[in-house]
This record gives sequence, C-alpha cells and structure tokens, in this order.
Amino acid sequence: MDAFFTADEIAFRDEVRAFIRENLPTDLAQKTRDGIHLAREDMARWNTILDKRGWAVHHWPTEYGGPGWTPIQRFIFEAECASADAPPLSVFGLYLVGPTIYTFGSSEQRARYLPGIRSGEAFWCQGYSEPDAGSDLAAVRTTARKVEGGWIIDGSKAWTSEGHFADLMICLARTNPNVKPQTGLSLFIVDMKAKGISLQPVITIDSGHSVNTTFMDSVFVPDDGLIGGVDKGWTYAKFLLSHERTNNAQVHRSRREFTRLKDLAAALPGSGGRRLIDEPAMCRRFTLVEANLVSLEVTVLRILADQTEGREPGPEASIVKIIGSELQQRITELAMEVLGEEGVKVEHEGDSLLAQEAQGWTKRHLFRRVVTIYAGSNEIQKTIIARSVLGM
Amino acid sequence: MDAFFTADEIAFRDEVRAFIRENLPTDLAQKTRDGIHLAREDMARWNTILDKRGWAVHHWPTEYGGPGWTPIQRFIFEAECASADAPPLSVFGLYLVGPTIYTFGSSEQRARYLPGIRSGEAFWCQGYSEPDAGSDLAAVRTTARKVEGGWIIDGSKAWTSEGHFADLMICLARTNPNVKPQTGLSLFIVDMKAKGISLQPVITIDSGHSVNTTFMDSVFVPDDGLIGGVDKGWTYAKFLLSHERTNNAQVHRSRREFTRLKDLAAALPGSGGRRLIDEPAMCRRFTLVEANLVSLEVTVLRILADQTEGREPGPEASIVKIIGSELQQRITELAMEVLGEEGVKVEHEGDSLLAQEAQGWTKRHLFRRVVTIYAGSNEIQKTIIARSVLGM
Amino acid sequence: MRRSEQTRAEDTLLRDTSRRFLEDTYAWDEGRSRRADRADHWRFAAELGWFALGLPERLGGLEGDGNQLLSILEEAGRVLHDAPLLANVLLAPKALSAMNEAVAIPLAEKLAAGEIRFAYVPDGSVHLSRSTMRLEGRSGVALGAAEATHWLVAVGSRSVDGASLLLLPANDAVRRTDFRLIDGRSASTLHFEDLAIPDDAALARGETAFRLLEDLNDRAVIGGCAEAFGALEGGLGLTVDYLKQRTQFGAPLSSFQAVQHKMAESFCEIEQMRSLLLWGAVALDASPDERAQAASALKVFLGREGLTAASRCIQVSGGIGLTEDYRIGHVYKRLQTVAALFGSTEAHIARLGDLFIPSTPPA
Amino acid sequence: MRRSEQTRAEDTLLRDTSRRFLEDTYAWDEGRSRRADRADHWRFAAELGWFALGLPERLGGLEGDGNQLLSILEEAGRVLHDAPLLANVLLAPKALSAMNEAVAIPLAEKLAAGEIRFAYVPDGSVHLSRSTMRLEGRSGVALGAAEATHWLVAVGSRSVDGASLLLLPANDAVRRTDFRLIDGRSASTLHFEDLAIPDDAALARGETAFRLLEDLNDRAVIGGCAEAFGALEGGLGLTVDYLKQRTQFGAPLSSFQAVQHKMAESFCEIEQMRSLLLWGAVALDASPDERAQAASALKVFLGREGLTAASRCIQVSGGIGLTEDYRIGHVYKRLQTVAALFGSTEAHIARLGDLFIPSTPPA
Repeated sequence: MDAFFTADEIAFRDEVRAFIRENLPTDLAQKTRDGIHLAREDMARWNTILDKRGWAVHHWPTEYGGPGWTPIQRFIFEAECASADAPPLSVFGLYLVGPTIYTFGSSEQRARYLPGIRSGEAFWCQGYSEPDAGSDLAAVRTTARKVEGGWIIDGSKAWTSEGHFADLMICLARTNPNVKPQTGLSLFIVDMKAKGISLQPVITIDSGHSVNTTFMDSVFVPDDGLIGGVDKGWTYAKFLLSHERTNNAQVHRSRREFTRLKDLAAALPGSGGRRLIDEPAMCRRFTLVEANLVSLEVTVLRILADQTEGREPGPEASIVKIIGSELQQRITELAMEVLGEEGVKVEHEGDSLLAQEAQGWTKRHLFRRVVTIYAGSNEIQKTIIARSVLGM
Repeated sequence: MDAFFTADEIAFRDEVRAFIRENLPTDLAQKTRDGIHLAREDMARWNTILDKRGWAVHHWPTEYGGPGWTPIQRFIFEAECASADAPPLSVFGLYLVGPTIYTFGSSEQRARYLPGIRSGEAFWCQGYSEPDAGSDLAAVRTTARKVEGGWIIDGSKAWTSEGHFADLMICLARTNPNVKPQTGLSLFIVDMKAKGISLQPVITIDSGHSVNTTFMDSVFVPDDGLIGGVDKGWTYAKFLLSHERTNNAQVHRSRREFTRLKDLAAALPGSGGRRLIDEPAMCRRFTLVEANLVSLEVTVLRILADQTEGREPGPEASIVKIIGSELQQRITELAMEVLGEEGVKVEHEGDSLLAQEAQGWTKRHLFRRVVTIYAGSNEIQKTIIARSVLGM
Repeated sequence: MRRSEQTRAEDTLLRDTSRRFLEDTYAWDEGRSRRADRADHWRFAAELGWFALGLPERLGGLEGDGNQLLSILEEAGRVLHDAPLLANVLLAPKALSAMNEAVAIPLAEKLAAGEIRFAYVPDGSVHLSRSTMRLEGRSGVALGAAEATHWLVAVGSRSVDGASLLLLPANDAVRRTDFRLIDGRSASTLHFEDLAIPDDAALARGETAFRLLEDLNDRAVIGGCAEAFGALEGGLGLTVDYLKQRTQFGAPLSSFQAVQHKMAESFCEIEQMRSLLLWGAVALDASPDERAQAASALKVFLGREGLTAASRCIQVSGGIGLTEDYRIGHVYKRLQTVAALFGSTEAHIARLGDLFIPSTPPA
Repeated sequence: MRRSEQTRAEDTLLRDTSRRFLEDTYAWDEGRSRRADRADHWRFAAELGWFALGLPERLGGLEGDGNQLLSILEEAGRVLHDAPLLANVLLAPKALSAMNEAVAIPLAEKLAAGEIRFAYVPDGSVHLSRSTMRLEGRSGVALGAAEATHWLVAVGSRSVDGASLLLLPANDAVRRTDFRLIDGRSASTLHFEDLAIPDDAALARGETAFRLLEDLNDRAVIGGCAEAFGALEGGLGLTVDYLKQRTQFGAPLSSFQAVQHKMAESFCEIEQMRSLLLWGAVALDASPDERAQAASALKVFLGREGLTAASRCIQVSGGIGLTEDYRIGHVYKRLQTVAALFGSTEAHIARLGDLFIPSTPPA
C-alpha cells in the first residue's frame, strides 16, 4: 500500500525502522513473539528506550512530551514497531489515563502522573467494569462517599487487566445516587497499594493470568485524587471512547501476526510434497483473510488521514472495532488449522519451528475470544451504528 | 444414506422409480429442468398421471384418497419424483387447502373440493398476506361482512402466487373488528371468477410472472364458502403451519438441483485441462454444500421417522425452514460461480450445455431470494425458536 | 486519500454536478425504461467533462486523478445507469495515452466531445496471427459494443508473446451476438472469423501489450466495482429509509434489533469496500503489482461481502424486495453482474493468492 | 433412527443411568480437579456395561448398537469427562471382534470388567518392516496412552500394502512423550525406535488392516464428535440459562432480539449435528463408503458450524465466558480439540470431496 504514503512519510518510515533495528533488544523481540501477556519489566524496558528517543507517548500533544507526529506518522510508527516484534506499550496509561489527565486533570495531576506514564515507570489499570456492569457502565455500583479531605470508595471492579502489577487505577465510582445513573459518576485516581484494596486473580481460558477482580473496602482517596468535576465521570469516559477510535482495531498486531502465520505455513510441509501454504484450501483461506486485512488497513489509514487534515472522522470510525476484532479471531482460527494436532497440546515437544510457534498461537487463539466482547461488545457497536449512523 | 431405510422401503423406492420411469413424459421432465414457474397444464398433466395410480395426494389420509404411506415412504416418493425431474404438484391445493378442508371443512366442502385437488383439475391460490400484513398476519385488513345468504369481502391480498391461473382462493378475512386482531379472522373459499375480483401481475426480479396482487371489491361468497366456524381462521391457519413442518425445507428439490449443478460443473472445462469441478476451490465449495445438504436430509428424515412411529416431532422441526431455505440460496449462489459470465446474460447463445442450463439457474438464483422471506421469514423463525424452544 | 483543500473542493464540485445530472436524467420510477442510454445525455456528460477527465493534457484532457474518475462511476452506479461509461471514462483514456499522438489526438478530441464511443472487448479465446494479421476466435462479454464506434480488443491476453491490443472501428463485418445482462445493460460477444486487420490496428504487441491488457482489465475491475459500490451504497440508504416507514407487529421494522444489526453489518461491509476503492483509485497509477492486488482484493470483496450486503437489504425489505418494480433487486443484479465480469470471484481469489504468497519460501 | 418401543426403552434407560452416574461423579464445580479419571469410576462404568456394550455376544458382550454406544459418549461429553472412554467404548470392541477368538475372549472379558484399558494410537509416520518385524517412527496424538494397559497401534495407514494394526501391551521400552491437551485430557506421542515386536502382535496386515484402520479412524471421528456434541448441547443449555439470569441495560440478556437470534442459530447448528450423529450411528455398521462419508461430514460440520456455535455461546456470555472457572470455555476447548484430532477439518473436506465427486465425468 505504498501508494498511500508521501515521500516524506516513506523517509520517516525508514528512520523509524532503522531506530528499531538498532535499539530493540533481541530478547525483548523474542519474548514478544513467544508470549501473550508480557511481564511489566519487559514492557517498561522498551518504553524507556522509546522515551529516551522522545517516542514513548507518540500520540500525545507535544506540550506533554509527544513528538508532534501526524496520525499517519503514528500509523507508520506503530506498524514498524509491530512488524519488528517490539513489546506492546501498556495500553491503559498511554491511551486511556494520559489523555484523561491532560484533558480533564488539574495541572498538579498532570505534573505528578504524566511523566511516569511517559517513562514507563508507572503502570495503570482501568476500573470501569463491574461484575454487574459489563457492557452497561451506567449500572456501576461502586460508591465514593465524601469525607474530610477525600473520599471513601467501596465496591468491586471486574476484568482489571494488569491490575496485579499496576501502581494506580483510574476508577469510575458513583458519587451521587440521587440522579439518573449516567450523571452521578466520578473518576478517581486510586493507589493500588492503598489500604482496603485486594485483588483476586481471574484465570482466563488460555490458562493465563492477566485479569483480576479488584475489591475496594473503604479505600481512602485524597481530594486531589478526583479527576475534573464531581459527577462528570461519565462524560469524560465517553469522550475518551469516542476520541480513540482506531486503537481497538489492532491492525498492526494483526498484520504482524498474519505475516508470521504465513511464514509458518510456508515453512511447514503440506501434502504431496508441497508447502502447507501451497495447499489450495490453505492458500485460499490466507488470501481471503488478506483481502479483509488490507481493507481494514486502508480503513484505519483513511480515518487517520482525515484526522491529519483536521477533519473529524466520519462514521467509518465506528466500524474498525467490529471488523478489527473479527479479523483478529479469523487469523487465530486459521492458525489452529495450520497447527493441526500441535495446536491442541498444552506442552510441546522438541524445538521445531512448529513446536516453538504452537504455544503462542494456541493461547492467543483462546484469549482472543475476548476481543469481540471487550471495549463495548460488537453487538453494542452494531446497535450504535444502527442508531447513530443509520438513524434507525 | 441407504443405511436409514428398511428393506421394504428400498423395495418401495424401486417400485416408485420404475413407475416414474415408465410414466413421466419426457417433455414434462424437460420443462421442469428448463423452467422455474411451470404452466398450469403441465402440472395438471403429471397430477392426473399420479392420480390414476392413486399417488397424487400422497400425504392425505386414505379416506380422502391418500395411499396410506408412512412419512418415510412419502419422503422416498418425493425424492424419486424430484430426482426424475417430475413437475412439482401445485403446492397450495395439495399441502394447504386439502388438509384445511378435510380437517375443518364440512362434509359438503370435502365432497365438492377435494376431488378436484386430487385429480389436478382444480387449482388453488392462497390469500393470507396483504400489502400491510406480510409477516404479521394479525394485521390482515380484508373484511368479510355478513349479508343475507353469504358474505361480502373487501380488501386486497399480496403475493398471490399462481393467482392468475387459479380457480379458487383460500382467503383469510376479518369478520370481527371488535376483538383482538388474531381472534376476529375467518377462512373463506373464494371463486377467482367471482364478480369484483381483479388481479394485477407482480413481476419478480427474475422477470417472471408467478405472483399477483389480488383486489376484492365487494366479492360475494355464499354461506357455504365459510370454512369451519366464524372467527376461527387464525386457529386453522396456525394449525396447518405447525402441521406441515418439513415441506418448506424443499430438501428433494435442493438435492436434485445440487446433483444437476455437480453434473454441469463436471461437464464444463476448468483451467489447466481439468474439469471445472476438479478445480480445488470449486470442489471445496461443492463439498461444503454437500455436508450441509446431507445434514438437512437426515434432519427431515428424523422428523418423519418420529411421525411414522406416532411421536410428535420435537423442536428440530422448526429449524428445517431456516436451514432448508439458506441451503437453497447457497446452491444457486454456487451455480452463479459455476456459470461465470454466462450466468448474467438474459439471452443465451447456441445450444451448448452451458447455454441450456444458464437461464434456468439465473432465474432460480434471483427468485430464490424469496425463500428466506416467505412462509414466515427466517428472522421470525429464529424468534420462534428462541422463545418457544429455548424459552428466552 | 489525502488531498489539498483545492482538490477536495474540485472533487466535491465534480461529484455534486455529476449527481445532480444523473438524478435529473436518470431518476428511478416504476415505469422507466430499462435502457436510458440517450444520445443527448451522452453529449451532456461530455460537456460535464466526464470523458476528458481521464485524458492527459497533451491529448487535450483534464488530467483528473483516480478518485475523480471513480467518483463519476460511483455516482452512475448509484442511479443504476446502464450506458457504457466505464470504457469511455476509465479505459479509453488509458489506451489513447499509450498510442502514437498523431492518431491519439483527434480520437481524444472526439471522445472528449462525446462524438465517438469506445467499447472494451475483453479476451475470450481471440488469437491474432502475426504473419497474416488475421484474427480468429471469440471475445468475452463486451459492454456496449453494439453502440460503440470503436472497439478496444484484447487479444491473446494469457501469454506475453501472444498479447496484442487492437483498436478497431466498429464493424458490421464482424459477427456480433447482442444480449442484455440481468442488470439491464446491453453487451455483445464478437466472433472473429478469419478477419483481416490492418497493421496499424495493433496499438501494442508482446510484452507491452500484455502489460497494457492487464492494466485495462484491472481498470475495468476497479471501475466496475466503483459502479457496484455506488449502487450498493444507494441501496443501503433506500433500505434503511424503507425500514423506518414499514410497520410490522406494531413497530417500525427499523426498531427491531436483529434488523438493526443486519444493517450495521452491511454498513461495515460497505465502508470496507469504500476503503478498498480508495486504494483502487490510487493504485490505478501505482506499480502493476499494487494495482493488481487492489483490483483483485476489490473484486473478491465485492463477490463475497458486497453480495452479502446487498442480499441482506433484500432480506430485510421482505416481499417488496423481490419485485421488479422496486429498486433493491436491481442493485443486487448490478452487483451480481459486476461480480461475474472481468474474471470470476474465484479467479480473483487465485490471482490475489499468487500475488501475495511468494512462490519460494522466505529466506 | 427408527427403533422398536423396546429398544427405545432400553436407550432411555441406558442414557438416564449414564447421565446420573456422570452427573454424580463428575459434577462441575469451580474447584474440581481437571483430571477426574479415577479407578473406582472406571470400574463403576464397567458395571454399567459401557465396555461390554460394543462387544458381540460371542465375546461375551451386550451387542449394543451405534446409537447406544454414541449415547454414552455424548453423555460423557456433556460433563466434559476426560477419561479415555472413546477407545474403550467404541474402538477396542471393534478391534477385538476382528481378532482370533481364542485371544479375543479373555481380553474382551477383562475389558468388559474394567480390568484393562485400551488406547488408540493413530498413525503418524510409523513403519513396520515385514521382514524384521521391527517398528520405526512416531505416532499421532494418542489419547490416554499413558494410562492404558494395551495399545492399538495404527501402522502405515497411508497405503494398502504398508498397513498393519498392532496390539501391543503398554510398554516402558517405548519412548513416550506425555502431554495434556487444551481440553484437559492427557495424551501421548509414542516414538518407536527400531522396536522388535512379536509376530502375533499384528492383528491384521495389508488390505484387511487398511480397511480396519479406516474403520477405526472413522469410529474415532464419529465417537469424538459424539463427545463434542454432548459438550456443545450442554453448553447451549448452560448459556441460555445464564442469559435468562443476567441483566444488562435493565432487561435480561435473553430478551434482546440479537441475542435470541444468535442462540437460535446455534440451536440450528446443534440440531444438524445431532442429525449427522444419527447418521454416524447407523453408518458405524454400514458400507465403508457410507461410513467414511458420515464420518467426514460430521468432522467438517464440527470444525466449522460446531465451533461457530460454541464461540457464539462465549460471545453472548460476555466476560464470564472467558474465565477458566466457568464451563463454556471448556466446551469450546473440547470442540477445538476434537476438531484437531483424527484428521483436520480441511483434510476431511478433501476426503469428503473425493468420496462424493466421482473422478470420471458422468456418462
């Protein structure tokens, strides 16, 4: 898809590519290839390397340390990082908390919390969903009660990803029970080491631990832990969801994984002396995924191009979550066909390419059932499209 | 699937097969292969031939002229008729009107109307749907007003298939506007030559004419044209829909058409000196349809086996409309890929096999968009399954 | 995709003018003729600059880009236009650009003025003997060949050596079978029976011709998909409007969640197709490999997701969607037609596979 | 499918007894061990007649039919049982029936009593030298091989000439790699490294063995699909129950039309799979071609529609569906496992294609 990029952008890509080649530790790339839930220190190491170059918070405004890139440059940067197997950056600090704080937080909060996110020293988790408020955030029951000098928070949060190693949580809590459900919520910054917080690991179907349930029993949050105004939390949360439209598509990760899968199928033997990828059914399935993946890539590019030129993204922005998540699942489903029997083993034997690759794919395949559910399930996205875009 | 049949049933199949071989006129078989909407006289000719053998109304009770077959025998008979390209029998008289009249009609009505259906001399059409009551029959607006010696019917009926050559209509009309919508409807027998009836042809997207809109302007129906009790029409209509569970699957027609398509793809050249059907993508697509078609066949057989042994069909009966109709469309979609450019021509050149087959397939392909809509759209069927079977 | 403010303004003007003209002259009504290919409309289209847009300046053209050219075809598709615009807006300008200027300039002038019409005659089994300059064989489906004054004939397109691109004046000596397509357009098969052609009829031969034929066919694919896309996008709008009006079970159909989700799915598919068309527009002038990938990806997407999106529109419309008088069935037929022309869906899947899966293992 | 009243009564008794036993001993709870393959349960299963059911009378068996055998596997699948029932209920009885009675009778007696256990060791790349009676190569994934007392080893299954079926006592001289599968079952790969075997270990050779191996593998496919079907049907019930309880946006999830339709679609797929299993049950004893078609059709359906049905259950369950403590993810993993064993989905598509598309044109 080179036809989309200007000469300056191609030059920028070369610069990024060269930097990554020289600075990405090979062991980090290997861990990224092998694993699915990376350790905190591995993510932090890469974050620090990027921060030194000024590239860690690549989509933040320059006043908060961003490099001042256009959305297209960010696309190129992210694509290059993914294709080099660079570790993912911690999604909550970078994409959710940072923009929340520099948009709605006080100047003290900005000074106190943004540097840690930028450098990779501070890890955040998200406290929005609850056991009885999954897709329906208006049903949040966690309460924050005003006391002298702060707030007392009580309740529990579900699906706290990375909560077990996070330093801080951005937490949605009900501050006013007497108004309609959406308007009585506020956003708080909660120290994960505060008294009264306990976590219970949630093991997911890939047998991994990246998610937790967080219990908050009379957790004290000082006054300066409130973000923006009281009872404004819903507005802030919605703003951010509509602001960050393309990250959920995970287009770069999908492209990288699809390329790896293609390489694997080209390295494995198929029947009749052919490579596996040359078996007609396999080749056809790869090709159909390619047609869909390239259409996702262009869709994301077109949203970013609009943003680059200062136009608000049109309704196409609401579809990338749906098509991006479905594609992630199609890629891992294809992987299961490529792996065959090896794909259903928990332990793998030998150091063949197949054995090396199998475990990661199997875990990804299972864990990725989540992507059509989280961040607003695809059913909810479809209702949004029907109502807001099609006016039904 | 021979494993499903008893030796007696295999013998019965041979008998049916021999009869058809000897008695089905070749020109009728040819017309069935070529056309999609058959002429009345062609359907009638075959009906008469079957009637002489006592096989025309093969699923009616013996007291009304049925041959006393088990449901499995009927399955075998229908499969053999389809596979020999016998014309379809007129569906309304045989499957809808006949059972309605022998179940709910008076003995005079039975004596007067059943013989004509059996012999193929009388053709019926159905007057249920209306322009504003498609899937929602409770919205029927056609009225029947009691007058001396009969009823006056006013209103219009949509999608009157075969109305332009039918002798009689079975018509749902509102006899009581003062009760809830479902309970104020009655069933009438309307003479299509009665004063006040006019038809407007509806050309369907295959450019064919099989459907009409029927306008009824003060049409007089004598008292003996009312079937059963006043205001009982809804009950009767529902009873029949639940009684005839497998016909909508059109499994025999699908099997026959799929076999023909397979033969066509085996006769056409593909790339690289292969037969078209031996191209891997084509072979794979045929195979996937086969897996679905065979599962439909067994599903229908299993419902019929239950009926044969006097058990009420279970919930599986409600799914054959859905899977049968989707499969009909998949088969004609595959046909469009087999036909290539020839499939989008309205006129065809030469007398090659491809040219001969193309027109029928194209028309079928277009017209079959209807099968997921009519007889209770597939969306309505899914709601029924969710509510009645799954209790949601 | 990224365009200057000025180009954007030009784009908008072109699209708006085209749409107004098409809606005025080509409004859908139940009684309308299926063939509205009228000479006065063609001349007016020429006045709008549709046929000059794809021509380079040196041939007196407006040197419009891929986005602008496709926007005309999209708008034509939206009203289910059935005149042979594709060959004259997108293909003939390319072919003329490849010709000797002395011959090309007068032809370009007449094309731009709407005085001549080209038809693209895809290859079927056409063979040209180099020694005798005689043409033999049968063409593929050629849209608008009966109404054209000039034929761009693809010959021997399956091999580099046998390839030629011919420009022939439309000619009654060539046996022609005319037929309608299910989407209402007229087309023909040409039968060349030992036809002698002059030396200068061959615009290109051998490898040059082979590349040019691939280019033309990719343009036909991309342009055809643009027409289909316009039809489909219009069809979704029509369907959603109908759903808002149609009441069943006491509520508008548009209020049922299952119907809403079906339309949202079609919307997603249509937006993806719009993205692929954006790629197609820039790929028209990109490397042959990128152009071929964009063309085949579009064709595959149209033949699968595009047709699914259109059939969903028929499904939710119910009975009316099956009638010839209503528009949505014609949208479906337009898509089905484009899916069958210029290489089948499976053929383009195979081609895309060849392009993106390297035939030797990665190093 | 059609059965006498008495057979129906027997079927019901067998199924009810099996279900009660399984639910009692294998009830799902969050803390349960993933491996519940206990010796006392095995003996009780033997007392219920599970292992005698597939044996012919002449071997002291109960001569149950395919429907009855599959009903046990379905019920075991419903509770996500992870002991190696498949080989002992469905495969070993068939292999014993093919053996010399003198050898078979004592083995059958012990199988029926639960005193020995068979494992089916599918072919990987195992080769037997006829002259030296030495075995070389690597097996496929063998469920329960580590716990078995006897191995039924498929050798050279790709050619008529090289095929053998061996019965080997489980043997520490054979290198074995043990591993768990994602659905919690234990399995192994056997590595034969120039292993000498006695002459009488070969139950069959050549064409007889080839046919027997195809039979055993089809049985493994059909039986595996029965287990998967039971899991899936149980999973749908669990999901629908959950949807009725779970409230979002002020209403039970089960009241949303889009959710209802998704579950209806899964229901349709499950019922079709039930039909194919009925075919599989009669096909166990039908002609090799019909058996192969039924087995491959089942496997294809499981690998496509079956997995789709299961993933829809996870989707509508939301977050809880992703947790290891909840049952639906294990249903999905069971289906995924069966889809990968005994030939991949694409391999069975290819096989079904070979079976139903004649290789010569029709006359």
